[in-house]
Amino acid sequence: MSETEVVQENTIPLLEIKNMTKTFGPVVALNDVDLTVQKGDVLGLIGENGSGKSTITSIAAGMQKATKVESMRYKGKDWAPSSMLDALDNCGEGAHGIGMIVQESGTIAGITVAENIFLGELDQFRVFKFGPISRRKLNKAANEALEAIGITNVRGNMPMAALDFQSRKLVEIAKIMLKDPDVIVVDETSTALAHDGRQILYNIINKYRGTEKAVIFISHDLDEIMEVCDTLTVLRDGKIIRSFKKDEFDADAIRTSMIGRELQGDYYRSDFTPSWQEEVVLECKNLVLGDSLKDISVQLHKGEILGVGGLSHCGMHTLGKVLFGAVKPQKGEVLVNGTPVKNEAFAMKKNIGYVSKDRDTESLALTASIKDNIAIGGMEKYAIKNFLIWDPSEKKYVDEQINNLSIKCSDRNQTTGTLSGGNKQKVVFGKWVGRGSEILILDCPTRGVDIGVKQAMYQLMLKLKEEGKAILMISEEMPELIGMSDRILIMKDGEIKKEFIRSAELTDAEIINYMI
Amino acid sequence: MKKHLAKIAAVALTGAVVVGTTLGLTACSGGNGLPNIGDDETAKIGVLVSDVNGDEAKAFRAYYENYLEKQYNVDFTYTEALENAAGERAAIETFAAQGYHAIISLSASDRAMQIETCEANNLYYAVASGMLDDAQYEKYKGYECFVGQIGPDMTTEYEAGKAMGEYYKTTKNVSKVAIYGAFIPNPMHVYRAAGILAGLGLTYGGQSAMDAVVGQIFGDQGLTVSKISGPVTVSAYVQGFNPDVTFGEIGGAVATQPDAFLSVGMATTFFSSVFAGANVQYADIDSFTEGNVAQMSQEGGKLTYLAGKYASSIGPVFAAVYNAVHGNVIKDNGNAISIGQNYGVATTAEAAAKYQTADSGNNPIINKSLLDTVIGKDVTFDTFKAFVETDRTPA
Amino acid sequence: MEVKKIKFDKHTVKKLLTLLMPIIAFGVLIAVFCIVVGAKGYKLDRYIEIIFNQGLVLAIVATGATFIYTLGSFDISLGASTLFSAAVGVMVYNSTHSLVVMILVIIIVAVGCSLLSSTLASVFKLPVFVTTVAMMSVLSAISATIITKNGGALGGISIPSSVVKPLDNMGFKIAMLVIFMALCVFVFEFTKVGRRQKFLGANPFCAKLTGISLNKYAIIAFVMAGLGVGLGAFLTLVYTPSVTPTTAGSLGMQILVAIVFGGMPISGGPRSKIYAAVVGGFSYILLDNILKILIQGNAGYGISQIISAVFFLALVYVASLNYRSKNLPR
Amino acid sequence: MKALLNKQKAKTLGIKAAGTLAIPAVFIVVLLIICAAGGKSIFPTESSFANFMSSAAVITITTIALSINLNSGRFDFSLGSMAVLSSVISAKITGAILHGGEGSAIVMLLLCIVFGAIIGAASGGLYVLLKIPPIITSLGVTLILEGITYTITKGSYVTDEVRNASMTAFSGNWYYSLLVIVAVLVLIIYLFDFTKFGYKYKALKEGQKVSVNTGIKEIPNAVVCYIICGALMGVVGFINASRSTLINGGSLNFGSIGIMFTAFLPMFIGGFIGRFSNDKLGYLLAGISMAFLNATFVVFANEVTSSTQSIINAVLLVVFLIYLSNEQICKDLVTGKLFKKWYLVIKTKLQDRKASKGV
Repeated sequence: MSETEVVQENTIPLLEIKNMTKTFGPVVALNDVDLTVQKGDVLGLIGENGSGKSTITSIAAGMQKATKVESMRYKGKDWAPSSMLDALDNCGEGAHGIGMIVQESGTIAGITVAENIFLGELDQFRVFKFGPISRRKLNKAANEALEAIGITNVRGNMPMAALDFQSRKLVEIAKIMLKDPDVIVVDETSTALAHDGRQILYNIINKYRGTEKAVIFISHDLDEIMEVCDTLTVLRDGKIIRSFKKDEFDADAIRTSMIGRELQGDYYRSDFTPSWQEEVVLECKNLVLGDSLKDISVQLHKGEILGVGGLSHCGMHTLGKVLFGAVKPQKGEVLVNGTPVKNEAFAMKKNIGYVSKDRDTESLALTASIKDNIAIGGMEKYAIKNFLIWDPSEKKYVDEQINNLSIKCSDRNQTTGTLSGGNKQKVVFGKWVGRGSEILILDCPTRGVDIGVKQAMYQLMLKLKEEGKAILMISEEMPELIGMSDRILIMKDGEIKKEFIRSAELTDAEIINYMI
Repeated sequence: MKKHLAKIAAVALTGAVVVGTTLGLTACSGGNGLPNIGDDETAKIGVLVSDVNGDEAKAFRAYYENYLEKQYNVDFTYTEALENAAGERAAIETFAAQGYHAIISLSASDRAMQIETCEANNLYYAVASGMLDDAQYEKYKGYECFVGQIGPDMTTEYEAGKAMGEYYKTTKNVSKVAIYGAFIPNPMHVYRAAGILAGLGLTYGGQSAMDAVVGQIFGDQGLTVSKISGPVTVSAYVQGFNPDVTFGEIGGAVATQPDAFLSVGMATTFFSSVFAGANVQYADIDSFTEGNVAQMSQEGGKLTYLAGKYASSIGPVFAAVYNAVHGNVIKDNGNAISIGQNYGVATTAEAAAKYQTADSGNNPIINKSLLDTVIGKDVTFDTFKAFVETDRTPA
Repeated sequence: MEVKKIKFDKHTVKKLLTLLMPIIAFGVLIAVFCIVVGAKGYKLDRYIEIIFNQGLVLAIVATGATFIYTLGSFDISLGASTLFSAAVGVMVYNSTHSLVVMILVIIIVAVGCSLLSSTLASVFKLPVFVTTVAMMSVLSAISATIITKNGGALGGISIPSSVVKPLDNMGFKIAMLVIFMALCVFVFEFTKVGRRQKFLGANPFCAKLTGISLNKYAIIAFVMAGLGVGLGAFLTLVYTPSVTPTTAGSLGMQILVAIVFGGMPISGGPRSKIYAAVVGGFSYILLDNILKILIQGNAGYGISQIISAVFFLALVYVASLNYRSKNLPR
Repeated sequence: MKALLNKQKAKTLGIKAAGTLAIPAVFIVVLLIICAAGGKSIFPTESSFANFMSSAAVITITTIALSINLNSGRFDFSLGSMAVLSSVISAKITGAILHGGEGSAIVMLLLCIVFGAIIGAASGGLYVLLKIPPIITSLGVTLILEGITYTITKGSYVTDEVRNASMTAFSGNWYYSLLVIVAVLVLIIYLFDFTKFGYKYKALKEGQKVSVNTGIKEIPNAVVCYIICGALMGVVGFINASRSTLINGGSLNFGSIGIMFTAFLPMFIGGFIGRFSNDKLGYLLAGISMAFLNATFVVFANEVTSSTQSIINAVLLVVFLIYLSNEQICKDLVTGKLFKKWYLVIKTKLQDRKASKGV
């Protein structure tokens, strides 16, 4: 901790946590952690999934309670917020508390923007004391709050559901900023934002830098966090491993302290030679679907890793679903080995596998066990006459996948919802790889997955490629597209703008030009 | 492992039940004949009821439990409201398992099954209301357990309706009536309605014979006003009880300004205040309860004709069963007894009040001293029949 | 397969309690029942037979319904379709005088009703529950009309009791229960169908993206429920060869109570248990009978119902201890 | 520019009004035509209009009560038993105090609301205490409330306490029912659309987890919902008692849940109308429509048996749901677009076949 204590000793740190522990049942999320946030600091928190970085900040921001803590002090006073609203509001002198922009959506789709912003503090809009609440006043205040951080295209009376993902995130930011918090926690927010949205966020962060306030910035993205933050703290397995100052920032060193060991072997592919076999296994012709797909034709070859990149709403996620037969295009067709794909079941029969971007709702049944989730995909493999299930052969099949992917779990009956992000994704892979999928459509396969698992995934993809399987990888992360793909298709507004062939010279900047 | 534990436990318990039941089956298959108890032993009688909260049902119950139980060495146990035939069978079998001697039935879902179940379980059986139809009676009259049926049969129901109709046609000289069919197609109510039409001298679908009219009402699931013709106009017909529509219908019926509203049942319970408000006299077939008597006597009450059972009318059926349990099974030429019991009728508040007061408290119409004349080892069918058929209208 | 020791820490005990609670309760109820019946000097063997008869139809229909509940939806029309198939069965017997035809027709009608609900719901994308509410009113209305029109003075329709008398014995009924249970357990635990249904209940979106068609499996679930209804309707006729408009009247709601009583989660999914209906159904009937013996008299009915409701809530509460969420459940 | 804006405003207002009134208007016009065709008046007497009004009140209020919890994913079987129990208790107390004298109706109405609210609070309290799915809690609560009612009434009809001039005056005059409807509607709209409670309710309904994380306390909100439901069902219990002049205290084994099923169709219709304006207004219009249907049933009582009535109700429910779930298809069907689509699909299929044959 000594690194961060360079600041003069007479200044009280903004936030000071001592010996905090948090457990979820048998899982230890935070183990006796200390954290100090100084005034003016933009502090980065980085660590693998389940390292505790979101947990500690969410406790400070009132989302949950610590299991045990020696002391938590904010501006020198004891700090135990009962809710997020409490953390924002109740700090003795006015509202200058801690605000957190959370990772998963913190807004409610069914109500208006204004209601979202002022949820929980509607008293100020009463027509008279104890009177009704004035919607006009409410909307006006919301518009002002949005304009204050530079958002002009979203209005208070809009239904939240009508906004895209980025705008919703921005509303959340406006909601937090309205309270003029002295500490803001930005938890994996930037991944949801496009260029203009990020700019709004960076503007706010820059305003805080060097003032009496502070920012805690949480991200997976090493490059971004190194650029934005002044200091950096690495967590692993619920413990603080090391803190870096700006001048100590070094990608390899940070990565090493994140996973606790040197990364053995390659991270991405080591070669830069594009390669695939002649045979086209999956192709689509002239797909049209609303604004998402405008005359899209793609060919995927045997033994190829085809990357599809773009901004979140460029249509690539829809493309993945259409290729799997889950969404019907208005025009055009999808062919697997020459036969049209009718629906998901047919696609599976033809050995196509699909890993959704939305893991928790589309790829896994969280309330079911690991066994249930893996077994459901591979019944053709072990069911007698593709109908009868014999318990021991099912278990054997599942255990094979668990071992092959080294899924960390107490046993195969563990509930999937209790696993970490990376292990959840391994379960998803187990489901699809285990059944012998020849064609894999992977939509953001490493989203929310920590580096260790990421590496394992990449190596697995490579192995599958070598076995002659075809992989279509949809991703929002440039490095992995460049690092893994034989070809990269860049989509924008439902169209393919550019195709790149694998090469050592390919850079982010070159690709991003076609995305925005 | 834990999952298996649950499965094993479930299988084990289910197995236990199955084995237990199979054992039970083998244990009870040997019959030991119908009961015959000594004088010092308590006669245990189970009473099957489908209605536990109607006025009539409660009056009957009070007579058995509050009066007869004190006078005789007998123990009555009522069932809960039996919903259907399955409930009736379970109830009879439960009484058997509890060592009861006889069943008196006031529940009519499936009489045939009731008799068969009693026969199989060695319980005496008697019907106190809603009798078997002719074919059923022919089939079961020779059953050993079947003591008999003593109460209003379907013809009685028809006659009760007919008497009501005649009263309004001849005595009250009505020219226009409305009819409330209560829970038609409930058979009892169908027969009463057919009777009312006959009493008013009306034909239904051009026919006037009881069976023909009844058959049509069942087919129509109610009365169709346009099929009625004859000297008296039926200006409206209402049935059922659904607050969302029935009160509208009754209101509409009252608006046709009938001289009287003739009901086959439940009229006081459902509509007394409507009739009072509209100033329409009405007739009902129910029982001589406080509420009904009040409607006949009090100011604003519009009930002008009431046919009904009095609580102690189920005395005789008790006597027959009590005798049977004590060894004197009264038979009519070797067959089960079948005696119809007519309704009591009151057209004045005084008459109704007599039925009610005479039948309440400690001195019911059929009291111990009357009943004693038909209880004993040597009571014959003829004595019994004469007793049941005696007119007991209160003086 | 490696053998794992069960550690009896707080967590495990809670889990075990959750899992075993319905079965423990069933065992306790059996014990209490035996004691009560014994203390009163009643015939236990006969009583057990009565309980079995009372619970049989409920257990069978509810076991079939478990397939629907596993998908996370429920069907409130099962009582009405039991009534309807039984009524049609009686009509058919009386015109054909063939037991076999009657049984076939009952099963076909029951499965048909079920299929109608499920296709209505799946083809037109209707909420299953509300569809079954509509089915319930239609089926009971039609049945009542059929029965009262043909029943005449008897108020009900019936087949000659001699037709089903030979089947009215414990051996046959137990066989029916065992066969149907075996079929359900087989489909539920040992086939792809059961696995897929549980998965659909757990997460329909994920199931869709795993190539599992909700419509197809909903239809299969409703067919299984229909089989249960058909068998239940037939056994209703075996028990009492007559049908009145009130036959199987409270069955619809009893199924819901029985399944929950037996430890089935109302949301379906992976924790669904095929034995829940049998355990819950018989527990419910046992409890009812115990209370009937202990509390007699007219006023007792209300009290008994309160007690059994409290028992029901307490049982579900204990069984849910392991699945407490921070937020209120919906 | 301003004129243009006003035009725009007028247009949206027009769409709103049309969407709001379309279904009830069409529904009622059809019913009126049916009545006219049968040569009958839908309100032949003054009392038939009073019946219509009280029927509308019962349906509307029940629908609102059902929707409050159902929209939040809380299924409640106990509505009917709440209505019965609150009215039984209130009738007994009113009868004991006033002996059917003047003011009985208003006293009983107030007591119904109070006891309904207390019962609702107990039910909601049980739910938040046990934290088991509300549908299961409501099963238990229904049985308990029925049991209590049965015990109080000994299973009989309660008649004497609700048969007096005061009650008859209430049910016989349509404006009393109207007054109750208006009061309930105003209060409910105020509570749900203009108070903090209402805003929080909506937020919890739409996003439970986020709302809770934001610091909204869902337990008091849920309990208040149950209290409101209870009070509303108390009102329903009162109106039912006044128009039927009796309360059936003998329902056991879920005999009381029937009233809930009658509220489904108006709830869906109301929800649909709510898209264009206020959903509570939608429930009212739907309630009025259903009351019109009942009035039509009354007019044709001799032609339409109660079995047919329940079948008609069920079919209407299914048909409306089919419309709701397949709105676009239905619209296309009406405008003929659907046939065009089919035609195109078939045409391209045929062409494809020809083409493939050609190869």
